[in-house]
Amino acid sequence: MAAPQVDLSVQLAGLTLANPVLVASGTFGYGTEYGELVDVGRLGGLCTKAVTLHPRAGNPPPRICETSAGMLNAIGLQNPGVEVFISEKMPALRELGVPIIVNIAGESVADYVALAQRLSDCADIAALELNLSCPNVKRGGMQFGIDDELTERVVAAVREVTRLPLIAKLSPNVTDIVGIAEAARDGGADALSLINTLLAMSIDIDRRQPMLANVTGGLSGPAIRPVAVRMVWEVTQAVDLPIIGMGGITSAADALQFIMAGATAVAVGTANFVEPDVAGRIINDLEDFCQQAGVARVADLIGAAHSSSGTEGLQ
Amino acid sequence: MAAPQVDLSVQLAGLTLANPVLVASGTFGYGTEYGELVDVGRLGGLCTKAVTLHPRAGNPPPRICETSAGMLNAIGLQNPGVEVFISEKMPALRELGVPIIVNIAGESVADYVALAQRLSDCADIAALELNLSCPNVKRGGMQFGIDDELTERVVAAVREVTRLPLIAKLSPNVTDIVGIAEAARDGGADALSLINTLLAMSIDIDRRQPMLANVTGGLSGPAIRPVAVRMVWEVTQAVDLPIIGMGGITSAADALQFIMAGATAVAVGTANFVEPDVAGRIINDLEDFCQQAGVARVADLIGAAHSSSGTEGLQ
Amino acid sequence: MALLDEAPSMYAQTIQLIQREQVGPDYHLLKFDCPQVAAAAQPGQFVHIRVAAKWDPLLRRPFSVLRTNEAEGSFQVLMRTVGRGTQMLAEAQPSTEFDIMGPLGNGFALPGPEGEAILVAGGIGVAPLIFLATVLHEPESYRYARGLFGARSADDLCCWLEFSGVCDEFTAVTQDGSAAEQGLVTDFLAPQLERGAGCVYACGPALMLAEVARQCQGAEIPCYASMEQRMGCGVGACLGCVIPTRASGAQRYQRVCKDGPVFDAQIVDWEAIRCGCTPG
Amino acid sequence: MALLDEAPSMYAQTIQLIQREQVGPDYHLLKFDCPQVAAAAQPGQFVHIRVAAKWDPLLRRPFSVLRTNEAEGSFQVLMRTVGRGTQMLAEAQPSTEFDIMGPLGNGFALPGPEGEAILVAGGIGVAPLIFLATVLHEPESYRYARGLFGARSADDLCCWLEFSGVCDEFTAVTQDGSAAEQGLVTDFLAPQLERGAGCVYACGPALMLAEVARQCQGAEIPCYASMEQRMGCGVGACLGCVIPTRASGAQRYQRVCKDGPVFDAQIVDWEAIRCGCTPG
Ligand SMILES: Cc1cc2nc3c(=O)[nH]c(=O)nc-3n(C[C@H](O)[C@H](O)[C@H](O)COP(=O)(O)OP(=O)(O)OC[C@H]3O[C@@H](n4cnc5c(N)ncnc54)[C@H](O)[C@@H]3O)c2cc1C
Ligand SMILES: Cc1cc2nc3c(=O)[nH]c(=O)nc-3n(C[C@H](O)[C@H](O)[C@H](O)COP(=O)(O)OP(=O)(O)OC[C@H]3O[C@@H](n4cnc5c(N)ncnc54)[C@H](O)[C@@H]3O)c2cc1C
Ligand SMILES: Cc1cc2nc3c(=O)[nH]c(=O)nc-3n(C[C@H](O)[C@H](O)[C@H](O)COP(=O)(O)O)c2cc1C
Ligand SMILES: Cc1cc2nc3c(=O)[nH]c(=O)nc-3n(C[C@H](O)[C@H](O)[C@H](O)COP(=O)(O)O)c2cc1C
Ligand code: FES
Ligand code: FES
Repeated sequence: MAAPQVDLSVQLAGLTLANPVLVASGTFGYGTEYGELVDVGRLGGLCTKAVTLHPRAGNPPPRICETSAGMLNAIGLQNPGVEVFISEKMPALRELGVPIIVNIAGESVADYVALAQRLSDCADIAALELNLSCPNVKRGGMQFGIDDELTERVVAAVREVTRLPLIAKLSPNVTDIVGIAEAARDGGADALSLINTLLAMSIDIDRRQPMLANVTGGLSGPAIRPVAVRMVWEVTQAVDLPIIGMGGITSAADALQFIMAGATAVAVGTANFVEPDVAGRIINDLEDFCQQAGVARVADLIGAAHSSSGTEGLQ
Repeated sequence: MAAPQVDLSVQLAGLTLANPVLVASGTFGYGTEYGELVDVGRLGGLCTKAVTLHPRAGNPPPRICETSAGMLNAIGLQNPGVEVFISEKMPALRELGVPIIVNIAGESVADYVALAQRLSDCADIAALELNLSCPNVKRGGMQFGIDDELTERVVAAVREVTRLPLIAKLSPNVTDIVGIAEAARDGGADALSLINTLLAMSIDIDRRQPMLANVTGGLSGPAIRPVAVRMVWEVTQAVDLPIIGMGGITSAADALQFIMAGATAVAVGTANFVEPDVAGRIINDLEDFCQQAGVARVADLIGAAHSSSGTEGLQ
Repeated sequence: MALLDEAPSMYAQTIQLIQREQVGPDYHLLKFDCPQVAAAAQPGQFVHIRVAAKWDPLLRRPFSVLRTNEAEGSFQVLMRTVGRGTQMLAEAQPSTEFDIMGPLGNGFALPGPEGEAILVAGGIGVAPLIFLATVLHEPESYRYARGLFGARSADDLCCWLEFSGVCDEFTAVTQDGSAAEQGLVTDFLAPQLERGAGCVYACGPALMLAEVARQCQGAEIPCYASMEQRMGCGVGACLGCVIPTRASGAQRYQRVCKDGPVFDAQIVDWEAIRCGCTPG
Repeated sequence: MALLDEAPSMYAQTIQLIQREQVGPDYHLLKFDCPQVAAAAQPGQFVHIRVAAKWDPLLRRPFSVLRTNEAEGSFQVLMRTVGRGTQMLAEAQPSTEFDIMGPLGNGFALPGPEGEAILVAGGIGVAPLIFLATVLHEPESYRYARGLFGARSADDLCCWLEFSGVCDEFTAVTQDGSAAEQGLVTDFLAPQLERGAGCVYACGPALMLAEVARQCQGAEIPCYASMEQRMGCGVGACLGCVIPTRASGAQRYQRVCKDGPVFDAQIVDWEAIRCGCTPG
């Protein structure tokens, strides 16, 4: 008996992705760093490292350190700026043949608007991901993503100047993720990325100083997965926008948690550092899972865990 | 050469603790469950499972599940209520000969006040820990700890009715932990406990439903340590109250991260489940560390990582 | 010692795996060197094993004691490989050291002198019942024991020879008919109950236990069920492992690790359990 | 392939540890079976090893290639045990499989035909310099090589015989005087520089490298330093492993894994590095 064909494609913000597995911003460079170790063409999509209006040197080292089932980073948005990005990085990205989602970060609403305008002129960009949530820069970054008015304002301003699909990437470092997600929707976002890193730190007890020169950094990796799944779950219930779920994904089982919690697609971040072709493995295993479970379209699993209700307790 | 004596004692909210290592609320029952596996008398102190005004059945099972370097719990404050606590649990707790910190939880300000009043009449309670941060109950719990006005109000109301030292236990599920800490201080707290669990969830992909009957639960264990250290660090800089640091402590090295970040004492939680005598091991290793580092009093290490400033970056 | 919440003697120590034997596609017999548990463990009690020396996987894993050998100072568990922790144990080399806590839990109440015992095992639930049957088989604690053992397929009828060897009567059942009788083990219980019995002991999947309990209640024969739940501490401190019960009418949650794992089937709230509070 | 960010050939694969030899209290020589790295690796390049098959410890660990054996299809690393990952490797049994990526990084630029080479190693930094000296020792790429090797104590002068064996001249130094000359390796560099040299190669602690760079600048002799930094991806994607440089005047951060690990000492911002941006 030939295994039935599984339809892995998903629709997201007007895009059709061949499969729901992307690589997350900042963890896959500009698409070529892993060389031949990864068959990039198989990815559902690629989110670039954040691009800013002007070049940025980033934070001083040490910028990363390992923690239990996770890592901290405080890269500080090192990037060559949007002009160099367009002239030197986009040509290679274009050749990869997968949807390119450009992650943009600004210090002000005007920065985001200028970036969106500039990138709207550039061919072959599938969508913009507004990084409202970088915990590692002094100005801008997370400051937007923790305030619902600012979130709505920046998304709305960008919405006015571009026809590209807009994905708002939210910070988990908030009391009420649903409120922020609603603000992004009200501003006109077509989709949400959940979650960026958790603000965290580690101390080198021998040197009696923080492990990172930046003192704090963003926690990513398997450690944060349960927080991310919870946020996807909560937002799915309240906001009718497709979600790209991420945070600690290392396997198809992890990816399925996000999809069943309500994510339309997922992004693999930190795991790329450990296993460069992890996304390819996940795509294969997702297909196998669907085949074995008799699921014809992976899209049928989106939000699947919401249907059953919790057990009633005593009292 | 005889190793020099290390002074492990610390002062916290008017109490002198023989050493800075406590066991965290909800992870050590009422002090007797581990039987002879633990020499409870060596602990710096013991925080009881949360006590409520009336008995509570708690949440339906499954209540826990394992995650990467962590676990979720949604116990839902199962406890026999304050009267049974006083008549049946306090006698044994009293015998342990260590400071007993009673963790209290309410659904309203009036509940907290009534609990504090009742427990103030009971001998041999060293302090009250106000659980403003339980993520696993529908009413009360975290609702207090994510709102600074409510935090201040409940702490102030309890302050009026008791002379016991008051420790406010804060929720990490907030945008601005410093604001909440300031509110607790303004309400009259003598110390802060940081942190309770992170709101999180896991999905059973085979059953396509949440792993916990309660859907969401609190994430604890090594996974959350970097978030906890960061919060202790931030609060230390802004609020002049002693802090009991907790979240993922499994070793003296972990405990020292909290102490160097600014905590006066630490509490071991989830690790007790894996290694019942982990607190005893940490106390021994803390002493060794101090000896080897030539530190005469562990209290000298409180906040030690704040003195050195971060490296200056480019731009 | 009355203060210690009636803690029976339990030990936490680092012990050696001394023998590992594969006894089915997914099953291993593990033998550990541990005189304390060997001397103290009662049928139905369990050990809580830390599968990794480090903090990943984080939590301990509970396993019933299958048998003890006091002379040798060893005990065994029968383990089914289902996930990460059991996989690690299945691959452990003899002489590897593990941290264990045990024996934990209450164990089976031995039957009164009257009547025969019926032991109903489902799948891996056979482990504590083999221990119980072994004790009932000994001259000083002898009771006539009838064993019923059901499993999905022949592969899962693991250790059935060991089980039948210590029962006076024995019936095996597979769901797919790949060995012995075909059907559910509970299909074969009614005739046993009709013959009368002093007590029924059961261990297996929750739905099987619920059905055994229902039939026993109908037949008015006491029934003890050994329950499973995901565990944290294993000693009653975390309240993580509860099941719903209705002891003396009032509904409440009781701890599998401390108030169980063996429960009087009459007090278990089987309705609530059918709604899905068992580990997955 | 010009699109690939000038990626040199690198491989990711699962390979076997074929030999493990303890060569000092904290040091091990590890030999892996891997024809690709054996054929491709250049002195100064490194491999990025996943120490656990699971996700804990999470990140890979970088190690310089010590030597390759193309005929056998193997390569070696010299490893100092410092923390969790190296501890796990130090305990790994031959035939254990590891995921590796490599060879990574740029490697040392070979010296021009003029002048002798000075190789300055500090502690475990000797590893890539042994590889370099081995290549300089081969007839087809021969250069006269003077080796300087400093370490804390005799125990840390690990593999000094291997190093001296491939150098034409050799000086060893320990800080505590427990073997060879007493002092810092940099105390013995000045006379070497005075004799003139075509190029200096250095690997070791950051402060040692800073001092070597300072002296070489004074002597106007080119110097290449192999740098360390905590690494994420190992291939230039995460920007986690940077050090401060001032190439053509402008200050910026460059990646140790991709733009290095070998840097022209002139462009490294040693001032900033002295302030403490090296791994701890
Ligand atoms: C009192 C008791 C006695 C048991 N006796 C045996 C025995 O004799 N032989 C045997 O093979 N198994 C027994 N089990 C089940 C055994 O504990 C689980 O199969 C095992 O914990 C699975 O671990 P894992 O890492 O392979 O699975 P994973 O699914 O990776 O485990 C994840 C988490 O869920 C928990 N978990 C998963 N399945 C179960 C389960 N069925 N019951 C409780 N917790 C679970 C694990 O302990 C762990 O915390 C017993 C369980 C209990 C509660
Ligand atoms: C290019 C390069 C080449 C190296 N070559 C060798 C070699 O040939 N032999 C050798 O013994 N060591 C070498 N090192 C250092 C080696 O990578 C570390 O000692 C090792 O990663 C420590 O891992 P751990 O788990 O034992 O320590 P832990 O302290 O537990 O590691 C925690 C984290 O910090 C990182 N880390 C710790 N120390 C260092 C360090 N000195 N440099 C970079 N990252 C570090 C680890 O990779 C890990 O991510 C090299 C480092 C680099 C960057
Ligand atoms: C080294 C590193 C750099 C990152 N840079 C960015 C970035 O530039 N823009 C962004 O939106 N997110 C960035 N992130 C966040 C990731 O895209 C992702 O949201 C987060 O790491 C959680 O996923 P993970 O746990 O799978 O890594 C970065 C993460 C890491 C680890
Ligand atoms: C099973 C369990 C039950 C808990 N119950 C309580 C509680 O009743 N009151 C409370 O304030 N905190 C409770 N906590 C939170 C812990 O006291 C602690 O703040 C948290 O687990 C973080 O520490 P850890 O990572 O060391 O476990 C509980 C934690 C766990 C795991
Ligand atoms: S496992 Fe902790 S109470 Fe049972
Ligand atoms: S380790 Fe990722 S850029 Fe160097």
